[in-house]
Order: sequence, then C-alpha cells, then structure tokens
Amino acid sequence: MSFEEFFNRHELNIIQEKDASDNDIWLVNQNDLLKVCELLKTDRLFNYEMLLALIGLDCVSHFEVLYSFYSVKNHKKLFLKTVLQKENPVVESLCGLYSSANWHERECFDLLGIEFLNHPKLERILLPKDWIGHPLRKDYKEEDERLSWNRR
Amino acid sequence: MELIKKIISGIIAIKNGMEMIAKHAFRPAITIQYPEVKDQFNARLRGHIALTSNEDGTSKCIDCKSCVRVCPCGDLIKIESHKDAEGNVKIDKFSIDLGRCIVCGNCVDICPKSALIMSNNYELAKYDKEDLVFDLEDLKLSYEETQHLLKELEKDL
Amino acid sequence: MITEELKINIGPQHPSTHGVLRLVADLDGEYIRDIEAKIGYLHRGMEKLAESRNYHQYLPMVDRIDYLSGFFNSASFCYAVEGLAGIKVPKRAEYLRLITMELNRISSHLLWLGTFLLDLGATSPLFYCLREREEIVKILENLTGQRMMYNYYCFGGVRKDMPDGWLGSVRDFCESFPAKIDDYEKLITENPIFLERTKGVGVISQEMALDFGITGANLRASGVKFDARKNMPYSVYKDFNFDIPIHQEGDCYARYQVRLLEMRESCHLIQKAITRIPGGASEKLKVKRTNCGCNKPECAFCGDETKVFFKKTNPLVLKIPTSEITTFVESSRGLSTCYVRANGTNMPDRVKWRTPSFSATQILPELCKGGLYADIMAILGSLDIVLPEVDR
Amino acid sequence: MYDFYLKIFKYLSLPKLIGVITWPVIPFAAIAALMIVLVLFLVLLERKFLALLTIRKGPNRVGPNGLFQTVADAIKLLFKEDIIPANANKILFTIAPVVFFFPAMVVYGLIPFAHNWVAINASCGLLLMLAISAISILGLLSAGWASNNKYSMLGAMRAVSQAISYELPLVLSALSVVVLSGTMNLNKIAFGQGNIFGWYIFPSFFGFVIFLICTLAELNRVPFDLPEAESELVSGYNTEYSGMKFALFFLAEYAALFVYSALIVTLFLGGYSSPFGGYILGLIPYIKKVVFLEQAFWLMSKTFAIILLIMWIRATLPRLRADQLMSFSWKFLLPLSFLNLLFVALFKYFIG
Repeated sequence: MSFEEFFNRHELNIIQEKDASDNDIWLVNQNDLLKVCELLKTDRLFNYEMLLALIGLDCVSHFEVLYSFYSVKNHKKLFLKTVLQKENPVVESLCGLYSSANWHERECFDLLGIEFLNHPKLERILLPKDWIGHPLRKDYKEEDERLSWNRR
Repeated sequence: MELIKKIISGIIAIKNGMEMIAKHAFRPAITIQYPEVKDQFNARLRGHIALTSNEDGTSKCIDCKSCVRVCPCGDLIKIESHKDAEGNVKIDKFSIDLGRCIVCGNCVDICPKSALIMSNNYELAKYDKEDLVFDLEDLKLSYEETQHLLKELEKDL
Repeated sequence: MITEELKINIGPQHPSTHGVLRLVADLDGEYIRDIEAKIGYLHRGMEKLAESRNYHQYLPMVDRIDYLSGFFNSASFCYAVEGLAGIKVPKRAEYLRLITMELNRISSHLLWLGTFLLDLGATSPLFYCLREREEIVKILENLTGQRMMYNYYCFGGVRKDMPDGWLGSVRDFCESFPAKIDDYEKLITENPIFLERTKGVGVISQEMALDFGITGANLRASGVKFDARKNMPYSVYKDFNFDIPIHQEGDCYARYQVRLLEMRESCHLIQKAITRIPGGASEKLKVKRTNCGCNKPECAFCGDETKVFFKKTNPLVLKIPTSEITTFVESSRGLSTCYVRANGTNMPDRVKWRTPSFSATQILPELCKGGLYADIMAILGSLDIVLPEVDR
Repeated sequence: MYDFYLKIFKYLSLPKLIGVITWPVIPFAAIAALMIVLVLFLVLLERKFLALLTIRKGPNRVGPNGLFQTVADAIKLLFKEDIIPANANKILFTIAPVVFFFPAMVVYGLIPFAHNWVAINASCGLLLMLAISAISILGLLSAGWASNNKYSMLGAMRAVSQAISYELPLVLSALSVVVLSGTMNLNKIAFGQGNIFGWYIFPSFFGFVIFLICTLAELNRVPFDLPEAESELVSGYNTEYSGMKFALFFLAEYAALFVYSALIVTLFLGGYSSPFGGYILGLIPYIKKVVFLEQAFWLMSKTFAIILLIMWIRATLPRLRADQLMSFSWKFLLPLSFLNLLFVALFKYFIG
C-alpha cells in the first residue's frame, strides 16, 4: 500500500512535495497531524515507531514544522511537514506518541517560539529562562540590555 | 556451586587484568617532555597563518579580500593597500587577530596567489591578548622559509 | 522509614558529567528518587551562526559540534550541500572520507572507553586508550594538518590527497590494533567488579529506545539492527560488506560490548577500504599519473575517479536555489542528521542538527530513577554523551 | 642506654627529672620523623609506580628524577590559604583532620621494627592497634559533616558505613592469628613465626586475603575508594579542605597505608623475622648487636612488597558500588572469616 492509498483511505488531505535528494515530503494539515502520526505509528504496515527529528522553520510568511520518522521494521524514512500561520504558531504536541518529541519540541519552542499544545513541560531548554525573544526567527533582534557585552 | 564458579572466574579475571597491567610496566613511557622534546610534524601541520614572500621580500598579496570573505570568524583579517606608479598592488597593512582565528585554513585554500600559507609554528602563547594581533612584519616569512614550506607541501600533493 | 530527601546538584562542573551537563537529583540515602537533566550550558548557537555565514564559512564550524568526531558532522553538512548543489564527489575522495570517518569512529570510541572506565573508577585504561587514540590522531594530523578540528572535507571531495606513506601508516595501525583491544578485554570484560557495576544497570528496552529516538550503539545494544551505514547508505558504504554488531540486553555491559565490536568492525572496514581505494597509495599513483598523462575522464590513474576534487568552489559563486535536504550520517554516537534549506543566496536559510547525544541525554533521567547514586556515572558514561553535541 | 641518657643530664647539670620524663618521648620523636619521611616517600612511590604501570613518566621535574616532588608539594600546601567555608562548623572542621591524623601516628609506636624494637610494647598490642586506628573514622565523619557540603556528607556517610562493616571481618581474621600465636603482643607474634614455614599465612590463608581486602576498605583505596570517589563525589569528605588541613588528611592516609601493610606483614608474613631463619649479621661475631638492622630491613622489604601490591590493585580494578560493598562485606567476607577462624582453631588444636 502506498502512501497515497493510505491517506485516501483515511480521507486525509495531503500534498506531496520533493526535497533535493528525491525524498517525499508530505504536507499535512496541522489539525490532522496528530491523527496522521497515530495512524502511521500504529499501522502494522508502516509502523513508524521512531521520531528522529523535529525541525522548526521560519519561512517569513509562515512557520513550518518538519517531522522525520523512521521505521525500524521496514527501514524506511518519512517526512511530514505542517504549515503554521505567522501570528500564532500553535501545533499539537506529539509527546503522547513519541517520548523523544518532548525535548525536540521544547527546543523548537525555545528557538522559534512555536507552541505545542498539551506538552507536559513547555519551557526553554537551551537558552536561559529569562531570555527575551526567540533567536531563530527571521525578525529576531538582540534587544536584551544584558547582552551588551556580547557586541564588540 | 554457582557462587564458587563465580568466585573462581572472578579471581582468574582479576589475575589476568593484573598481569596485563604488569606487562605494561615493561613498555616504554609514551610521555613526550614537551618543551625540551617536541613532537614531529609534517609540513601540513596547521600552525598560525603566515604570509609568503617573493624573492625581493615583498608579499604576494594582491588585496583581493577573498580570504576575508571565507573567514568564518568575520573581520579578523584586515588589509589595506595602495597602487604604485606601475599599477602593482602594495600592501600597507595586513593584520590578523590570531586570538580569534580558529586555524581552519579556509583563507589559505581560497587565496588565488598563494600569498597565505599555514606555517608550522603552533606555539602562540602570549601574555597579552593584544600581542596576538599579528601585523605584516610578524606574519611574513622569509623567502627561504617560504620555499622550504612550499617544497615540503608539494612533496605529498 | 521516611527520611528527608537530599537534593543534590551534579554539575554543571563535575568531574564526570562529560562537559557541562547539570543533573538535579533527589537522593534518599544512596538511592535516587527523582532526577532531572538540564542542558544548555554549552549552547553556542550553531544554527543561528549558519544564518549569517556562507556555506564555506560555516564548514569549519561544523567540526566543533562534536569535537571528538568532527568528520561525521562535517560529512553530514558536505553531503547536504553537495546534494543541494548537485556536486559529484570522486570515488577516491569518497574512499578517503570513509577511511577518515572510520578512523575517527575508533578514536571516539577509544576515548569513550577510557572515560567510561574512569567513571567506574579504573584509572589505567584511560592511559592505554589515549595511547592508541594518539596514534589515530597522529595519522589524521598527518593527513589534515590538525588533531581535532580537521576541516578536511570540502564541497565535492576532500581538501588534499593523502601524503606519501600515509596509507602504510593506517595499515600498520589496523594490523596492531585488534591485539590492543584484546588487551582491554583481558583487563575489563571479565572483571567481576566491572560486571557487577554494568550488568543489568541502565537497561533500555527495545520499545523504550525506539520511543526515545535513541540511535547508534545504544540502540544496537538494545537489539535493534539499525545502522545508517547499511540502511541509508551514503558515501561508498554500499561497496562493503560489514557486520553490524548487536546485543539484546540493552544494559551498560551490552553497550560496552557493542562498542568494542564496532571498533573491531571499523578496523576491518578500513583494511578493506585500503585495498580497494581507486588509484592506490599516493606515492604509486603519482608515478602512474605522470607516466599516463592522458587526462581522459575514464582513465584509471588520472581520470575523475582517482582525481581528488581540487577545484575550489568559490564561496561567492556557490549560490544554491531554494530547496531543502536532510542527510543522515551514522556518527560514532548514532544518527547525525543535518537539515539544510537553501534560499538562492550564498548563505543557508536554515541549518538544523539532529544529534544523537540529544536523545541519549533525554533518556538519562528515565534510566537513573530508582537506581543508586553511583549508577548515574555508569549510565551516563555508557551512553557516550558529548555535551557540545547536545547543546550545539 | 637509659643510664647513659641520664648521665648526659648529669653532665649538663640539668635536673634528672627532665631526663626521666623525656626518655619515653624519644622513640615517639624518632617514629614521627620516620613517619614523615616515609609518607613523603610513599606518595612519590605511588605516583612513580602508577606512572610506570600506565606508561607515563610520573613526576620528574623537582630534584633528581622528581625525588623532591612531594617535598615541594608539602611546602606548597603549607603556604596555601586555609579556607573555612562560611557555613561550616568551624570547630569540628578544624579538629577533624587532627582526629584523622593522630591515630595513624600513634599506631606507629606499636609496630615492632626489630626484635624488641617497639615504642609501646603493650601486651595486647594488636587489640590496641585496631582500637586506635578505628578512631580515625570519627575524623572523617566530622570532616564530612562539618564541611556543610552534600558531597562531603555523602562521602562521610559512605566512609563510616564502610569502616564499620569491614571492621568485623578485619578483627575476625586478625583473631585467627591470635589463635595461632596465643598472644596479642605484636612483638611476640612476629617472633613466634620464625622462618618462612612458620608464617601464619599458610594455616590462615583466607585470613590473610580477608585482612588484605579489609585493609583496602579501611584505607579507602581502590576498589573501595567510595568515600572519595572523584568521579561520583568530586572528592568526598575532603572536598572543602585546603592547605595544611588537606595535607593532614593526605599524610594520614599514606601513614595508615604503611601501618596497615606493616601490620599485615607482622601478622601473616613473619614480621621482622628473616624468611630463612638465620641472619647474616648474626653470624659475624662483632656486629651481632646490629642484627636489628637486618630485621628492620626484612620488615621494610616485606611491607613495601605489600604496598606495591596494593598500588598494583589500584591500577587494575574499578570501584565497587555502595550496596555491593555492603553485601560483599556482610554476605561474603564475614561468613568466610568465621569459617577461617574455625578452620584455624581446628588446625591449632590438631596439628599446631
């Protein structure tokens, strides 16, 4: 069963993209994300039981989150992407499905300010707790007075 | 019975380990007494950046600023130059802040005239941060040194 | 009896946290009730740095993400840029990459072995391991010019061909190295105290490992046969037939055994690669090249396959059209992923590193809970975490 | 000798009382001097020997081949600032190193260096020795507690539990020697063993092994160095100590190393007596009196053999875990030492 059939069967609206090394990237609606992941993880054919990485992207007009999964059973990898709006980037957390999502999502929140719903502990992880702003956003400016020593 | 077997195998393992340690007592020490004895390096060793020179002692640099553009540390290479009457580029000022240099060798690779080279001098400890800003005189190698280094490098290209 | 819990701060400065990891532990006597890992003390903003640098400027920094195995991250980034820009890498350069990466894997595992045993309290293996590591470092230094921050790979190949006699020194090392591993095994593997300290300690079950995204030797010690070298082939690993050692137990002892087997396997792999490298040793190749001189691309001695990529890609010209790529490289600690998104300029739009140590640190509190205080060091040591890689 | 000493006072027209009072002090002064030199040498020996085993060179900068390295270290420690943490219990913090140091010093007086060359010839010397050396654990406890540091506290707790649980097998295996020799006087124990065939290691081999293991535990050395496990507890009970106080801890540890090794030799390996029965110096008529020199040589060489063995073990083994340490002592060593005692008693009854 191919991905198209699989997604059609579950009546999911999914767009296919390609990256430079010819891997498929499946564009998922952010409301469907949790459902898709759950299906992909529990389905016996696909069984994507490993969340390798969670990559937050700032595309100026919108945010994107790229998930990469891996199935140890089939030795196949899978990329899912979801688009979030600029003003209020909120996406469902995958912590319930994958424990590894916990820190990856915290990192994404820390550096890009993307919020994850139902995350057990959404705090800054790499930067100090009192850091102002989210550094990997394209419109980020270092305005913290305390960092003045940093500018030479 | 299990316990006795475990004890015996443990004793044998400890004996083996102690034997192996004792064997090392008769191997020569690998310590290099650094300031007196120095390790041997080949010419590829990336020491600090140096400027090569022509036979007349001038620099080969043509102030193209390629090295500035590939430097990962930003603005640590500073070059100033003027053109003389014949249109040749004369370098007035060339300084590298070696305190911030990460010795990656990017500038040497990109240099179109091989004006830059990695010297084999890695002993750069100074008492003052300011002393690490090397200017033209500190960086420039003599013609003989340049030729020697280039010859060594060419040997294994 | 309920007693007051002792809250203890392990790190960020502590002899055995392998850098600047901070663990906040609640102790009940010697037993750990709760533990929390806090990271970020070594955050250098590697991903932010990429935004203001072009591809060439960023390349030397990549080595510093994991300073013990710099080649892997470097390779990961190089494959990403090569994939984006469509640069083909000559065979000989790929073989050189493979040999250097495997050497680096051995050196990284050696340092791990030494420090792991130091964490357990045995001092002398550290010196023996560092002696062997010094040999590798010397070999790599002769090739690249530096001991740790190699900056040897460039887009489209490697920077320089090997010097004369280099292949011979690698061969000598590979011949003498298995005997050295036997020595370590004699000292450690059967040692009753070592067995007591590691067997059944910090068990990662198969489900747990997959759930937490553990990769590399830690995953293979839990019985999952997953290795990016086999399953997502890159470089010339496809040409080689090598074993992936696995163990089923998933405890510290299994991780130790898997790493030792991996070192042996890497050693074999290097020996095979040496015999198969296109063009052979540089001293012979030079002679053949001068004798041949045909400069045809299909020639065995001076063609594309054996010519190391010398052409300099100009950093100002290397502009990559808008596209994205993810590369997977099996580093010495696990699956190292590099995501690069180009935007048409000479600078990357976004670079994201997925590092194996990040996931391994995440699982640490789960493993330590309920154990003894001394187990923290055994587990932390066996997971092979390198903190700059966690914080990036 | 005593009369000669008093004559000096008479000659100098000093009151005789001073002589009477100072006479017993002389052996202690001699032993104190011996101990300081020994400890400095032991530290150097350990560093050099470990360097030899781990293919390094060890200290080789101060003096010929690094001979004065420890002297330089000691001088450095003397001149260092003496830091007392702000929230520490100052009195206990200051007393602790002294409490740790003095038992190690006192027990030197109980070691018979040659026949009848012992500062305190107590009739129950063995008991006294074990009792006094057990005091030093109080120093560790107060050091760990007074430092107001959690690592120190944990280290001290480990040290106390370890010392208590290893004291029992230690005493029981020492008891086997008492059974064999029928006396607690260390001088008589050493004298009673005679040549190599009379050594108590043979009837009481397990006693020897248990005693050695317990000694390692009492000395906090690898594989039982949990109280100061540097990869776990930074430096354990002496984390907060600096300067001379740290030096006292350090010196006392090495002093104890020598004393315990000498005790092992005295109990199991014939003490000062020659393994061949006779003495070379004893054969020559005129210098018969200096036979004690040869006896001291035998004691020293055997003691250093034991010390080197302990250092060798240090280079080989990793560290045990706290619970394994406890179970090893209570579940394995203690029953074994009882069995050993029983065996030795039977041996004595039927054969000896």
